[in-house]
Amino acid sequence: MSVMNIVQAINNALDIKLGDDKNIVIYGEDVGVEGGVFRITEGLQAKYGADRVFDSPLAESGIAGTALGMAINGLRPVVEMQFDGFSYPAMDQIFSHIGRYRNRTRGKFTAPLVIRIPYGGGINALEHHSESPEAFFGHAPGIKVVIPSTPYDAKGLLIAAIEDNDPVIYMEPKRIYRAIKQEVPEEKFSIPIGKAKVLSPGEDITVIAYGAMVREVQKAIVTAKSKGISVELIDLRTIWPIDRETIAQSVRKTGRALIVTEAPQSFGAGAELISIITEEAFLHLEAPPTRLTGFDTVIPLPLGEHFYMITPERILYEIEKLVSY
Amino acid sequence: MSVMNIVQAINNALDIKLGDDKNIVIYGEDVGVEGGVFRITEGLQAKYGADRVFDSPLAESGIAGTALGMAINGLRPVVEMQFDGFSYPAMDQIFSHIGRYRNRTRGKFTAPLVIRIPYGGGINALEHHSESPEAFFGHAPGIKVVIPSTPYDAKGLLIAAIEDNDPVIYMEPKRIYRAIKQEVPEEKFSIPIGKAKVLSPGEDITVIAYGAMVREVQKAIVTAKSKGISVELIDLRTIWPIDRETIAQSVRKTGRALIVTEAPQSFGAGAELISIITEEAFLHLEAPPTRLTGFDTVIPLPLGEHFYMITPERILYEIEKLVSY
Amino acid sequence: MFETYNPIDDKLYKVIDNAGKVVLKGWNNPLTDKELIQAYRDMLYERTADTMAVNFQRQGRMGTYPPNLGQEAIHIASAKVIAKDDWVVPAFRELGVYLAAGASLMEIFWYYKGNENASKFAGAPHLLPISVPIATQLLHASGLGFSLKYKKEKGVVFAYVGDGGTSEGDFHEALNFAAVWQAPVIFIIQNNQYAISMPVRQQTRSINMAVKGIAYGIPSVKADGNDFLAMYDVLSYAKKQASAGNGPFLVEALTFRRGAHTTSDDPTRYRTKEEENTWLTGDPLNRFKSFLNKKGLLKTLDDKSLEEEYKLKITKEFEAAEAAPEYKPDEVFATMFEQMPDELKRQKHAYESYLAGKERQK
Amino acid sequence: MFETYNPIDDKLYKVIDNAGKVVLKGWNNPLTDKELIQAYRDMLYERTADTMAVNFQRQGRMGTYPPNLGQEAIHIASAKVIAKDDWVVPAFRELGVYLAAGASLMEIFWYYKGNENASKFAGAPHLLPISVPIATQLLHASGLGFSLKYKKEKGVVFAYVGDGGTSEGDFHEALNFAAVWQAPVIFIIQNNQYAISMPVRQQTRSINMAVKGIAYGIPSVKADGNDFLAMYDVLSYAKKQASAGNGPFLVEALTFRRGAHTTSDDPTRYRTKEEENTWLTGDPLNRFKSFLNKKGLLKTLDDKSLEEEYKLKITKEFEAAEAAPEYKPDEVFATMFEQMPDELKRQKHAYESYLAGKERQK
Ligand SMILES: Cc1ncc(C[n+]2csc(CCOP(=O)(O)OP(=O)(O)O)c2C)c(N)n1
Ligand SMILES: Cc1ncc(C[n+]2csc(CCOP(=O)(O)OP(=O)(O)O)c2C)c(N)n1
Ligand SMILES: [Mg+2]
Ligand SMILES: [Mg+2]
Repeated sequence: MSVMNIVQAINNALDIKLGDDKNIVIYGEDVGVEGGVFRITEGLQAKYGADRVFDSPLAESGIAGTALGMAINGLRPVVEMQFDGFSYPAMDQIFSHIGRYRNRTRGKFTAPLVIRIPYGGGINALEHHSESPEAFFGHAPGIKVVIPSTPYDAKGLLIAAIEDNDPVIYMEPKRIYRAIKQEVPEEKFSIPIGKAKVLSPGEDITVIAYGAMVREVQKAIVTAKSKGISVELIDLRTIWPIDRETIAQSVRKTGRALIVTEAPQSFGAGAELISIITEEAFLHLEAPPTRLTGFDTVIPLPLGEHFYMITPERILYEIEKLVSY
Repeated sequence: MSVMNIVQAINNALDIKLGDDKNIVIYGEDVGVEGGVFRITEGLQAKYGADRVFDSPLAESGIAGTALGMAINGLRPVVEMQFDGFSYPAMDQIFSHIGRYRNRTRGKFTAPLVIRIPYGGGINALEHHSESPEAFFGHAPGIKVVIPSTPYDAKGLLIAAIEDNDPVIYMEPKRIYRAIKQEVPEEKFSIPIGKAKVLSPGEDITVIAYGAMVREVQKAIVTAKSKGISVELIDLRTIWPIDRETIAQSVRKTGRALIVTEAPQSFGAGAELISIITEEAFLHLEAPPTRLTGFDTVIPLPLGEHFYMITPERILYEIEKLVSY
Repeated sequence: MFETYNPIDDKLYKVIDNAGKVVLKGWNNPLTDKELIQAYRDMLYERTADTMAVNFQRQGRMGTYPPNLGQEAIHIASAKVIAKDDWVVPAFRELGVYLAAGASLMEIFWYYKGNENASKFAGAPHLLPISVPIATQLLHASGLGFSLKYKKEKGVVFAYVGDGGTSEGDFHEALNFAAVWQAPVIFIIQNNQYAISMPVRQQTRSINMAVKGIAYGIPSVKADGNDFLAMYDVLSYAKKQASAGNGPFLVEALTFRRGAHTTSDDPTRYRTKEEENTWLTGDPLNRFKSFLNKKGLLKTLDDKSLEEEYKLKITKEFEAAEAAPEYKPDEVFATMFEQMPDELKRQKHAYESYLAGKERQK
Repeated sequence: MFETYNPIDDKLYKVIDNAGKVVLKGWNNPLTDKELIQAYRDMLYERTADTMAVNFQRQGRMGTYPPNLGQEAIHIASAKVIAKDDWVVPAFRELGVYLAAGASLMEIFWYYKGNENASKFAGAPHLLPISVPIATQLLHASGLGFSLKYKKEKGVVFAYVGDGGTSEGDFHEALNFAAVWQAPVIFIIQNNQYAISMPVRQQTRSINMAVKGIAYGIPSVKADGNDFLAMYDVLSYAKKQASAGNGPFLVEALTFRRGAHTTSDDPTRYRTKEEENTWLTGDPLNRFKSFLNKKGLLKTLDDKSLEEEYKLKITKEFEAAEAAPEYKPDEVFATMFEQMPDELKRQKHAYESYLAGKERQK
């Protein structure tokens, strides 16, 4: 065991897998000498050499598309999109090819690759550096999408993603990259993709969140508890495929659900989760499952960002509204 | 009045607007001499000249990005993505810029442009020619998304889209391009964006659809009626912003809702509509609002496509299940 | 010759003229008589199969199909240069190349009838499926090229794109990545003068397609794509270079799409018979045939009877495609993932319940 | 000179050497003494403002900021060539250009503090906002260029991109569209040797950046970006060409990013002091100052007191940015659309209700 933050946990997972498997290569903008703008890949080029950990030209469609080409011949690339907003140029390769190659060739060629994307707001960044594009990827067939919220999960999910024989988009809640420290086993372990986790059990309401929003919910829960409200918190962990069972069980018990995500509301994960809850727990619902999300607007520049980001106060407000519905 | 199919109605709308406004230019792959692979722009280059209606190089990001550049200086481009699957390379320009330019410059520069995209399956096409990407666009801030289901709406919505001072994605149900003929006024008229339409009133259940699925629902309704089920059919018409009011009123009345879309299920329009219904009509619900959608798979090649496409039989099956819930 | 070739001079590498006469000074024929005759036969086979495919489509027995007519020299020259270790990254108009890489005609027909199983290309481990989104496949080629170098595997990548495809961003990114990585990728631009209805002179203002390689430091040659011998020379050279670790190579193959863009297209809308006829005289089969005739190599070859033989064979392949197993509903789901996620199982199950119910109702 | 320039020869267009001596034979000084002095003052102003911006960021009074240090000659030469009718399409490292186009320093500071209102650039009707996604802005430039031609408006487009930006697909598509349309767009590649940590020799294997224009048939020149006089000449020529209807032009401006990529970056991680020092001798201000000195033009100019004057002015601008109106919650929604759709009204209303409730609770 050693205490790690999310950055360290990801770095550690990459380190372990690079050591494990010669077919793994890591590339992306500035991931080599620089170790990535967030230092996620720090030290890896020095340790494994510039033929396995290297900078790519500045071209995201290129990064994604070449990764598929490598994967077709047995490599297992783990590539980085430098920021969420710069994953959009890679969407055509992701949607049209990466998610489809196995199916298109009926299993002859596969795409065992991982695309890492630091995502989310709350870091006072320039435009395009605070996006939450998980719903886009969740809607595209053939792609798994995972988001950790703790160092432990960051490591376990990344190892699972790298070992998965299908493409995985691994989104990193950059806002809490260094905010949470936790004991994480030093050895290899993995967390199954597609399984949510009940972070804290409760009776009155289920709150579902992922990534950086988990921590905001946890803050809200403390106050809720002091007000006598017992909240069951589920960390979704996987955006697609969603763990219906864990959600269904919880909401069937609590009868109430709040979903907290920072992406724009319409066509977001909130909608998908409300639908799943409706499908799985309709007869148990005591209040409409509700979403607390970003607005259908551009996330504002730093001076206005706090108006957009979900706060523990807003979460609490919604929890109280729902519990008294 | 004259009888038109959807192709003719769109062509007619473009013709009227080109005549109206010198700032309108039309371009895209093969839209000039060829008149587009679906003949939507047929005759327009001959009538308005190659400086106003012209072929562009084969590059979709280029088409979208240059359209924004033109719009910034007062032109009103109406551009074409040749097929749904080829709109993905344009997503970065659409998501990162087109939907944001007004907000980014606080109204100094605007993006009054229209991107036309023939979409949807059921035409026995090669891969990438049968996609339904509306949810992607619906999730991106700053973009309106409309889909007509009849020649009349095709004309009225396109004129509204072109006259809108913000960017509109206008998706064309190519499967029914020539399948429906209807009396359409020859003069200019427009249909407000953001308004759904109750196509047929009913009491037992609300069915919401758009594009080519409307016709499939209509077929199902005939049988449903013969079985004594009264269906209220809503043509959504606008994917974002969704007309909550019309939907809410209907479902508050019927207590039951089925949403029919052909795109993959997860994170699709079905989820958004279920959420809206839950938000707006929870206490009136007599059954879980339900979605009948494409699978979370690639839409199959022609020989397997019929297993994927929604049929009137499947719609009827869901209607009956819901009504007897 | 190729060592000093500079695409900016806009010279066309060409071995024989339209009459089949060798016009390249100092040219040494690299192929045996047998190989030359086989190449001609292969071109004829491709053309016969292609023509029949168009007919099958017209009869409603196959879906939309992109004819190869007029581009056979590029394909068969590629075929002769591509070896077992090499990879092939198709666009969608390289019939002869797929066959050489080990695809069966049955699979090609099956694909255009509309079944993903066809793209397994059972006999062609290094053949990628057809790529519909233009130019996107070139990035796969660059990644493949990297992997060959990384794994120290023999073989180079042959990647195809059309003149229209050169306008896409992915074309640019792919050539740049391959160059930066010095990956063994041979990019072949089939410049057939059209992208659907768009003539190449409107697609770009570069003096030719080969100069585009300069932007990446990639050696490039413009060659006569209707001249089998020219194509064979340049592709052999490119392969030698790529194999030797000298990085990617770009070939512009100047040709003409004699047929429609696809069976859904009507070229009379956008080009004249006159223009089409100009290119007719340079038809790759006729030219090569004249060359072979001058060498006295075609004495024993009778096109007519060969075609008959081929037609029989091709018909068999088509019949095999028609007899191929029916599409099963579970195939929609089966190969999306190695292990089917619960969510897909759920959707599949719901659909199968529906189908079973329907079955019971009957 | 430029008429016969061929980027493939890889010659650097340069007027003065590092010591400020004119090294270009036959060069005719196109500017008056007054203009020359003003240019120097403008470079000094840009540098002073830029240095102060970095400090404001360090003090936590501004967000992440990309320093311009070392690239001022490109900006001020652009500034001198750009006229009222011209459009400016920024990347994000062209401070002097924005100011010349009519932006105020206050707005620039305000932007980097994080308020969209800044990007209105009230005094600069033809200045586009800063473009964060690399190279995407070039397509806007090509579209703008088209619009100028279409509307028969005077003016040309000045569009900026970095060396790293040349790898993006949008770079390729933008240059191709502009060329095909023969749109009046001047593409300026600020080749400052780095894209964050990536040295340009790893970004591409082309012999230089200017040859990339060949792929589109765009005339291109590689010029010394640290030489104000060279930049002035080439941009003037490019503008003349574009204005005359001769289509786009590409300028590679060879320079060096002397500072960090942004205030979040630490260049010592990926480059040596030695390398930095090599470029120090070619610093654009020093070089130009030496040139002016040789001409005896700087006698009356005292850098120190000028800087003091500028600092006062710049501080005022920064204070104005700090005093700018507070961000209001409704600004999050207000300019998303011309008319706010009901759905947004609903979301805004819900949020405002929440805020009002919170207010009441206090
Ligand atoms: C990304 C993308 N955009 C548009 C299309 C539609 N389309 C299919 S083929 C074609 C023209 C291709 O021209 P070219 O590259 O010259 O190849 P050719 O058809 O001449 O072999 C177009 C526009 C596509 N398949 N992919
Ligand atoms: C599409 C995109 N990808 C990645 C980034 C992150 N990023 C910001 S600046 C930069 C490097 C740009 O280098 P260059 O084009 O040479 O410009 P310079 O910073 O040197 O002025 C990168 C990778 C981005 N802004 N946009
Ligand atoms: Mg072509
Ligand atoms: Mg740079």
